[in-house]
Amino acid sequence: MDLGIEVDDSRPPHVVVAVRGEVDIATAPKLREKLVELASQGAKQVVVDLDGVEFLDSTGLGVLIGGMKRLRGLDGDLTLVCTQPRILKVFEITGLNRAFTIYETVDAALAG
Amino acid sequence: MDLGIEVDDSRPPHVVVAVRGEVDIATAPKLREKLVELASQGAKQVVVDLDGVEFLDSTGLGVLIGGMKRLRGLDGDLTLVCTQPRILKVFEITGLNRAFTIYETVDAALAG
Amino acid sequence: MEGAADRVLCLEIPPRAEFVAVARLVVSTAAKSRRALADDRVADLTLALSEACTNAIEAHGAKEEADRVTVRVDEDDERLVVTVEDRGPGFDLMELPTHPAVTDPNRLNFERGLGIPIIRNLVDEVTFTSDEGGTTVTLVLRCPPSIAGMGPDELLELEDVDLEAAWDDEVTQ
Amino acid sequence: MEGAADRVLCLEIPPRAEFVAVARLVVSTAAKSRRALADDRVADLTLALSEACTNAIEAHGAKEEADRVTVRVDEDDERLVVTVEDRGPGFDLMELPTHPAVTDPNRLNFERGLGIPIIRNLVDEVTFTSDEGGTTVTLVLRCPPSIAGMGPDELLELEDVDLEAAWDDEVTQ
Ligand SMILES: Nc1ncnc2c1ncn2[C@@H]1O[C@H](COP(=O)(O)OP(=O)(O)O)[C@@H](O)[C@H]1O
Ligand SMILES: Nc1ncnc2c1ncn2[C@@H]1O[C@H](COP(=O)(O)OP(=O)(O)O)[C@@H](O)[C@H]1O
Repeated sequence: MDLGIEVDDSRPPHVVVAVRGEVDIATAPKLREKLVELASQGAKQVVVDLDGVEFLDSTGLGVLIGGMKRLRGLDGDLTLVCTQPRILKVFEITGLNRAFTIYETVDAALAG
Repeated sequence: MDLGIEVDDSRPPHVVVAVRGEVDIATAPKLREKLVELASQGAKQVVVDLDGVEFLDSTGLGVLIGGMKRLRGLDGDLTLVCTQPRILKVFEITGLNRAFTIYETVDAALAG
Repeated sequence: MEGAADRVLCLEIPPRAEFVAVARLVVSTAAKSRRALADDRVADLTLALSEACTNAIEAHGAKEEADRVTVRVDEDDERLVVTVEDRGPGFDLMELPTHPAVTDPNRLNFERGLGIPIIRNLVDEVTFTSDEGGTTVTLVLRCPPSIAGMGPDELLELEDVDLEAAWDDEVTQ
Repeated sequence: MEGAADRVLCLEIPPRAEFVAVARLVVSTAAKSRRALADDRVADLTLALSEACTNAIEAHGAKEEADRVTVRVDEDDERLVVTVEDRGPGFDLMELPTHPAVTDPNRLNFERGLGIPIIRNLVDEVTFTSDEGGTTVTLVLRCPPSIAGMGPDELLELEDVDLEAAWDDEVTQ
């Protein structure tokens, strides 16, 4: 049950964080640490790619909300890439699909 | 916990059966059925590629023994491809590494 | 759960984060094996269970309590019932803070409080029973009876591995 | 298991093939979370457990019994102890058929009888207790005490998600 996190900072000002695996109470701290690290290194536009995520619950949502809040406070933003119906559903039932900008591809997120 | 089975019969007289996932009491029947089907279709030299297997227990060993026995009875053989120490250990502690021919690559199995 | 329900399965885990994934696998395997459920409904139940387990484990952390959290799956003809029981400090559902709407920018100051709304949305019924001795959350999924005509014995027989017989019967040359 | 052993975890499953994988995940997660064990030893224990569970489930099939199979994990300072208990017909370890050596071509006529030798090879101790009421298999792994200084509470606290605090403390610009 390990969470895979890959960071691609080759396309500034964006940093793409691709997440793989299950995001829950056991693994969300790892994602949070990565977002904290990126924000403290000065990253502004962070794109979190959730298409490799098999499971996401409210703990994961909390980490994403925290990341978005922090980056917006630094004049940046955190946007998402997600096409999986199961994961999109978690955003929809919490209404968070209206708080986050959710793209269908990484390219769209980089362009948007 | 699904067992992935891919059959490649493009290199006669060999048929390569690539197995992915966990082979246990729940999934071994699926592998057995595939080997039964291949034998009844006339396959003689069956190479079972275990390098995608994450777990194998005595039920899986039983299916492989059964397959080898049957194919040898038809003047064929069942050989294995396996390099993973965890899976090789199961053959070693049962002594079955001496009953099976185990190759390091599919190419070696096709040549051998 | 009252009435003629049968125990499918029981899991007692330490209140530790890494066991939530275990509970998910246990419950989703039980649901799939016992009921003819669409994958989506199994996923809904699994997410609701994950939220309930997470809360149970967090409750133990707050109370510094090393007791077990118990997850049970029961069923009857109409329902699959998942129960999560903890020995945490309990809470009052009526006293939970209400958060700003998600469209309100202030909502982003709250990263918590999403679990129970998610649970309510995903299962057909949810009951919280809580006092200082702990909390029991009961998740109910209404669904057709157990997989038709297949009791545990019959299913097992189908999957039983009689290798000799299989080879001898099925392969004829 | 006698002595001052602590229950880590308990799982009761129906005697169905698909639950063996569940039992493996439960036991390997428990072993990793409680003891400082090399990956290889966790894998050894998991394989031994899988063999014992498979036998337990097959035993129920033979007896057409819908009772639960129970998997428990206990620990003390020196040992991790995994117990698999079934309500099958029982068996006599002394009466098991002996198979030809694996190098003997006749060995290939036997596809079974590999589970118990595998168990014996992988764990430090194994005990079988069996009568007509069922069988209990006890697997013992000798290993260093629980992860040093980390009780369940302390571990949980490390992993507890206090999102607000984390962001406010750690990010300074
Ligand atoms: N099992 C429980 N034991 C004690 N308190 C609980 C339990 N479940 C929920 N709560 C309380 O209800 C609050 C809201 O829960 P929830 O909606 O799941 O959001 P979150 O867990 O993210 O705060 C929790 O913060 C906690 O105070
Ligand atoms: N829990 C059990 N209940 C009843 N019989 C058992 C049990 N475990 C093992 N046995 C008996 O011992 C035999 C040998 O077991 P094992 O070495 O695991 O090989 P296999 O299960 O492949 O036959 C089984 O075939 C069965 O007859």
